[in-house]
Amino acid sequence: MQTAGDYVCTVLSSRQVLPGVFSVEFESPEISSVALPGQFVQVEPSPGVFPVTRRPVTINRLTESGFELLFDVVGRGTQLMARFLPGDMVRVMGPLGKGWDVDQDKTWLLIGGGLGAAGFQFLVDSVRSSGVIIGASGADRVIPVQAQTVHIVTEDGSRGSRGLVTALISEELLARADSIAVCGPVAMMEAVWNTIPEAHRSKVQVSTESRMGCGWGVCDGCSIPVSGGGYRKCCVEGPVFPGDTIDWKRWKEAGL
Amino acid sequence: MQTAGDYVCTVLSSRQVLPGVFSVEFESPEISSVALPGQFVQVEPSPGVFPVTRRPVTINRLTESGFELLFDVVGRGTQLMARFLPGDMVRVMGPLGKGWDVDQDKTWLLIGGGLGAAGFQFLVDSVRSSGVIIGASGADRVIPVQAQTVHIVTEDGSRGSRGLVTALISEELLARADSIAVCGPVAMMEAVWNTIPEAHRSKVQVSTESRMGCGWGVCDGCSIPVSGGGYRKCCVEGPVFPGDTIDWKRWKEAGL
Amino acid sequence: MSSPSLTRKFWGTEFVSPVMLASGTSGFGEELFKLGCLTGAGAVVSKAVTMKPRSGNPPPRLLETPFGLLNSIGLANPGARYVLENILPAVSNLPCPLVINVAGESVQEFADVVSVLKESGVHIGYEINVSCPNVAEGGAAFGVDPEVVFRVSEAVSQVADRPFSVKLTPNGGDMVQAAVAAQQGGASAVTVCNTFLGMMIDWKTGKSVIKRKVAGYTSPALLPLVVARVWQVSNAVSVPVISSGGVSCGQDVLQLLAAGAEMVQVGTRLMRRPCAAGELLDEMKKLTGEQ
Amino acid sequence: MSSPSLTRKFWGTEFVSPVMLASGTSGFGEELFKLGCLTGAGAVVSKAVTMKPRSGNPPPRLLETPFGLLNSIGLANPGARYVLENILPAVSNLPCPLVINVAGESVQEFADVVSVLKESGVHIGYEINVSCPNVAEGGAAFGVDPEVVFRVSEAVSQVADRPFSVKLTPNGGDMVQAAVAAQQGGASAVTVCNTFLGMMIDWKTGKSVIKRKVAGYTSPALLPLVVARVWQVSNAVSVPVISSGGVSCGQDVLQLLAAGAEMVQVGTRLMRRPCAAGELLDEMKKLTGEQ
Ligand SMILES: Cc1cc2nc3c(=O)[nH]c(=O)nc-3n(C[C@H](O)[C@H](O)[C@H](O)COP(=O)(O)OP(=O)(O)OC[C@H]3O[C@@H](n4cnc5c(N)ncnc54)[C@H](O)[C@@H]3O)c2cc1C
Ligand SMILES: Cc1cc2nc3c(=O)[nH]c(=O)nc-3n(C[C@H](O)[C@H](O)[C@H](O)COP(=O)(O)OP(=O)(O)OC[C@H]3O[C@@H](n4cnc5c(N)ncnc54)[C@H](O)[C@@H]3O)c2cc1C
Ligand SMILES: Cc1cc2nc3c(=O)[nH]c(=O)nc-3n(C[C@H](O)[C@H](O)[C@H](O)COP(=O)(O)O)c2cc1C
Ligand SMILES: Cc1cc2nc3c(=O)[nH]c(=O)nc-3n(C[C@H](O)[C@H](O)[C@H](O)COP(=O)(O)O)c2cc1C
Ligand code: FES
Ligand code: FES
Repeated sequence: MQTAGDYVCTVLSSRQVLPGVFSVEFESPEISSVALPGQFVQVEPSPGVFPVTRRPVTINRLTESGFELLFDVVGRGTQLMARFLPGDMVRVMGPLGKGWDVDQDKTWLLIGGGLGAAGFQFLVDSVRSSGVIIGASGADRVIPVQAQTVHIVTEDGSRGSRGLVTALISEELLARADSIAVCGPVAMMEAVWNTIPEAHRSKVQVSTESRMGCGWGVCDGCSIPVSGGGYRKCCVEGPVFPGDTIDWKRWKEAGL
Repeated sequence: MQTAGDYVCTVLSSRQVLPGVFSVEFESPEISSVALPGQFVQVEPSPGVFPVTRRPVTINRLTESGFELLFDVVGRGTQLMARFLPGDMVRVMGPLGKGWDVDQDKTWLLIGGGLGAAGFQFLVDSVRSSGVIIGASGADRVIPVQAQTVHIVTEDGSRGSRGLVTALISEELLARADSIAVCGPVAMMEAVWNTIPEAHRSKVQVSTESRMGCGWGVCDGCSIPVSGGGYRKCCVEGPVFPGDTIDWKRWKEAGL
Repeated sequence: MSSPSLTRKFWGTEFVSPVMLASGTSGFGEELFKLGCLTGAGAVVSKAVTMKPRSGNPPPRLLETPFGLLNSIGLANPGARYVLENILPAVSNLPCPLVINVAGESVQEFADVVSVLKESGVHIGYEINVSCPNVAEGGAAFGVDPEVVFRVSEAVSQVADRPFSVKLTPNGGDMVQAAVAAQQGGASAVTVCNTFLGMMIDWKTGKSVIKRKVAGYTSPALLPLVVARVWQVSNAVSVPVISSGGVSCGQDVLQLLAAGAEMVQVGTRLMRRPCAAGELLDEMKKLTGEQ
Repeated sequence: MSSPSLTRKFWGTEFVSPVMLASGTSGFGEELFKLGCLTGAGAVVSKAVTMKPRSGNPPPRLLETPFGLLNSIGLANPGARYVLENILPAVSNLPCPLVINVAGESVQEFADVVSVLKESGVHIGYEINVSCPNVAEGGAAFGVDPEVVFRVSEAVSQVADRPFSVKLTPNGGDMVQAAVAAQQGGASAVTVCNTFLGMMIDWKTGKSVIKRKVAGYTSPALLPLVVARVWQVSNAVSVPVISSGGVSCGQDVLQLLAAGAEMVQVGTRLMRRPCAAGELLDEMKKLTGEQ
């Protein structure tokens, strides 16, 4: 089932939602009509030939005639993307990858660290959720997610409770969820994994990140180390994997 | 005597004077206060690193607070330069090279072919001139020069007389001039040289063009073949040379 | 020179264009076929196939530089037998010919892979990747020593039932001599060339982000290096030269054809433009006026 | 790794910065001195000097490509004696040390040039350019054969009264072995490396615009190739490594220092920015926090 395509999409809006974090809306009925939560797109950050690869960004939510991305400015590519203006025509390939294994009958607990929560809105809009835990370094890094129950925790205590996401994970929350979505930096995801008791681990799905060449499965560049040895391709076998698929130790060693 | 410097100059105006030919005025008292007719500047066509060299352009005339360039859009560099807007800050090195050997007591005849006449205004404004001959393929390629006597000739006859510049060169015009300035494509300059009788050739100065690396004499890239063998550097020993310095045959073979 | 014709017969097969999709940048063609991106592709060259499955190098395997890409994939592939039994049958319906890129750690391994794969009728030929380290003989790349290139080429030609190209390395040795040796060993073409050795170091840590430290570097800015090598090699051998490296627009392809290439591969550009084959062909037709 | 100090003592001389201006891109330093562009320059490396005057290659000698520059200067220079008598006295007042780049067509010529130039006290050392063709022995570049590199290095060390670096070629052969050979022959440093062979063809005419066809290619996009070679060579020799190639910003210099270079040359960037030495130094200070 190949539903992805390479489209020239019109930018509908662009705004800074947090310092250095941008929301860009693209018009694309083609992509939004087939996209699933947790899938991503590959964006051409510039015309011309440099940089030589695209930039992978998760679909944060569907909009009336397309979809919205939420991204942090970290380097050259995202700097260029932060300058997209309404009316710009941008080449976007998508939707790509395997998103959250969604079953409408299940209740989800979402746990996001930093920009890992970019992409949660689409999942919240698509499933029943019992809670969303959002962690960030400070108030100015808390990704906005509209949901019934949102728990916010910041390292400096500037918004919500002070601490790390793991502090908010309780047996009660875990028990109420049939599925648990985790997304954030590797160290945060591993900490969450380690905090969750064995009994609940089979519910856990994690969304991974890896440096990508293509994004559509041809270059073998985006490997994620998996339990029992070997690798899976983040771009087509992921980015979402069952939590127990990941070899946390080798993945941390890998770096990004 | 090194008077050149590398300056960040403000663009004061930019306009298209003929189809594909642009006039750009820069503010630069530093350059205009020391520039001599026939000298050129090295312009950075873009920020960043590509293209890796600058673009050499002759100073067409001095203005109140700077100087004006007149250039044809032929490739990537000049395409970028055609997009300069008033207020842009552009790095310009100059004035560079040895211009026309000017003696205010002499009377000049100027012969320009195509864009070769870009640069004549500065000379006309600086010396006594008995006439300016401007040749072009057609009316839309005739470089504007303000002078007392301007003879225009076009290949298609769309402005002035029909034909080549050589047709306008007469013993009378040559005899009235103490110095003769020639600038244009190599083939045009050679034809002019061949048309001028031996007796007048010592008056002739020609302005040359060569692909440049630096423009300030360090890379040995801009060699012009000279009579008797060997080369001279267009950028520092030229671009203006006495006509008899040039080895026309080897120069034509060289191509640009 | 008159405009080069863009369709061609190569290795006895009709190609709709001289553009081949380079090894390692288009899998076995299946994904790009599904994306509708094989239009205009003369052929697909598969990722490298070795005898045994290889899981490849530890991540990160890719590192973008300001003007190019470093890759350290490590010949990740499921092994010749798996390719024969599971992958080739699945790509038998590609709209363009398939060439299989073959790698090995010993002269024998190249021949062994070809022996296994020749049971399939799906591919039209092989590309022998002699840029990999010759583990059996000290670890330098096979391709740097013309004598070893000759032996690899000869070993493959003894078992191959289809044409093959030897893909040379630009990292040391004399590429022209290596090309001549490949031809003498029986190669039906040479590919010029594999990636240039490159590296990027984080000055703050003093370390290479890529675990193997050095990697294969590609960039559109390398085109002049490839043009020079294609020109040198095509003046020295009589077999066709397939260029590989540096292509980012139709004019680049025309330049490589003018330099002596018979076929022109495009790789890294596919990371930005998976449908590059068709785009390049359109650009070329516009430039040459061919319909 | 702590921030590298930017001033240094090299060859017994104090350098205000690790940045050297590469051979062929700053003459003998005079023009840049007059332009006020030697601020921040650790040293100037002169254009190549040969025994006899050479008028150089037929024009065009330069050809810009979209992402780089091809040069085919052909070692144009007025010859060692003229340099000794007329140029060196004129540049005795440079604000930074001068290194003289030496080229030759035979092993003997390198030694001869050094013998002539050592009468001057102006320069602090030599850079021996073994990328030029060994005319006396068949025309391949001296640098591709470690044995020949050893002989050149030995011949120079027998006459040189000052330190010298051997500037290696990346075009064929094994650069690491060549570096080791240069050190064994007595070189006080190695320069990694000269330009990569490149070419550009006009597809409409099928011809190279540059008469010698192949030329030396430089581009900021080649940085990863130079980083890899500096890292390999600096791990194999004990003499200091001077890098040459690919620098366009301060971070590039820091990366090359982290890769093992003791000094870092900048060349092509000077065509855009004659005052690049000072600019690079400022950028580095900003990045490392050094005052
Ligand atoms: C499947 C997927 C989904 C993602 N979704 C989001 C999102 O919704 N919001 C968001 O802010 N970020 C997201 N990221 C991370 C985002 O792709 C990087 O921040 C971005 O590529 C950085 O590009 P740059 O040029 O600005 O940074 P640079 O650091 O200059 O990039 C250099 C190279 O490294 C790659 N790279 C750098 N960081 C990452 C990273 N974290 N993951 C993968 N490649 C990286 C770049 O793509 C580029 O090739 C996602 C990554 C993946 C793999
Ligand atoms: C001393 C001097 C003065 C000049 N004065 C003028 C002027 O007043 N008006 C004007 O229109 N043009 C002038 N030129 C020519 C002008 O420099 C070129 O048209 C320009 O460099 C083309 O750049 P491009 O990137 O647009 O073209 P491209 O063809 O894309 O350039 C490719 C490369 O070739 C070089 N190049 C191309 N054509 C020439 C040329 N004719 N001379 C030198 N280098 C060339 C470019 O600089 C660049 O490095 C002068 C040239 C010289 C040497
Ligand atoms: C991600 C990646 C993987 C590659 N894998 C292989 C491979 O398996 N075998 C091979 O011979 N070449 C491989 N190459 C080299 C390419 O086939 C090609 O020769 C090279 O990328 C130069 O072309 P380009 O400049 O168009 O990218 C790989 C290149 C890249 C970028
Ligand atoms: C125009 C030009 C002329 C050069 N002349 C010489 C030379 O005479 N001798 C030499 O050893 N290298 C010469 N080089 C090579 C440079 O010294 C330097 O090694 C190379 O340009 C790589 O550095 P870059 O990438 O910073 O330009 C020349 C390079 C250029 C661009
Ligand atoms: S990014 Fe190319 S296979 Fe995943
Ligand atoms: S352009 Fe460099 S010497 Fe003239």
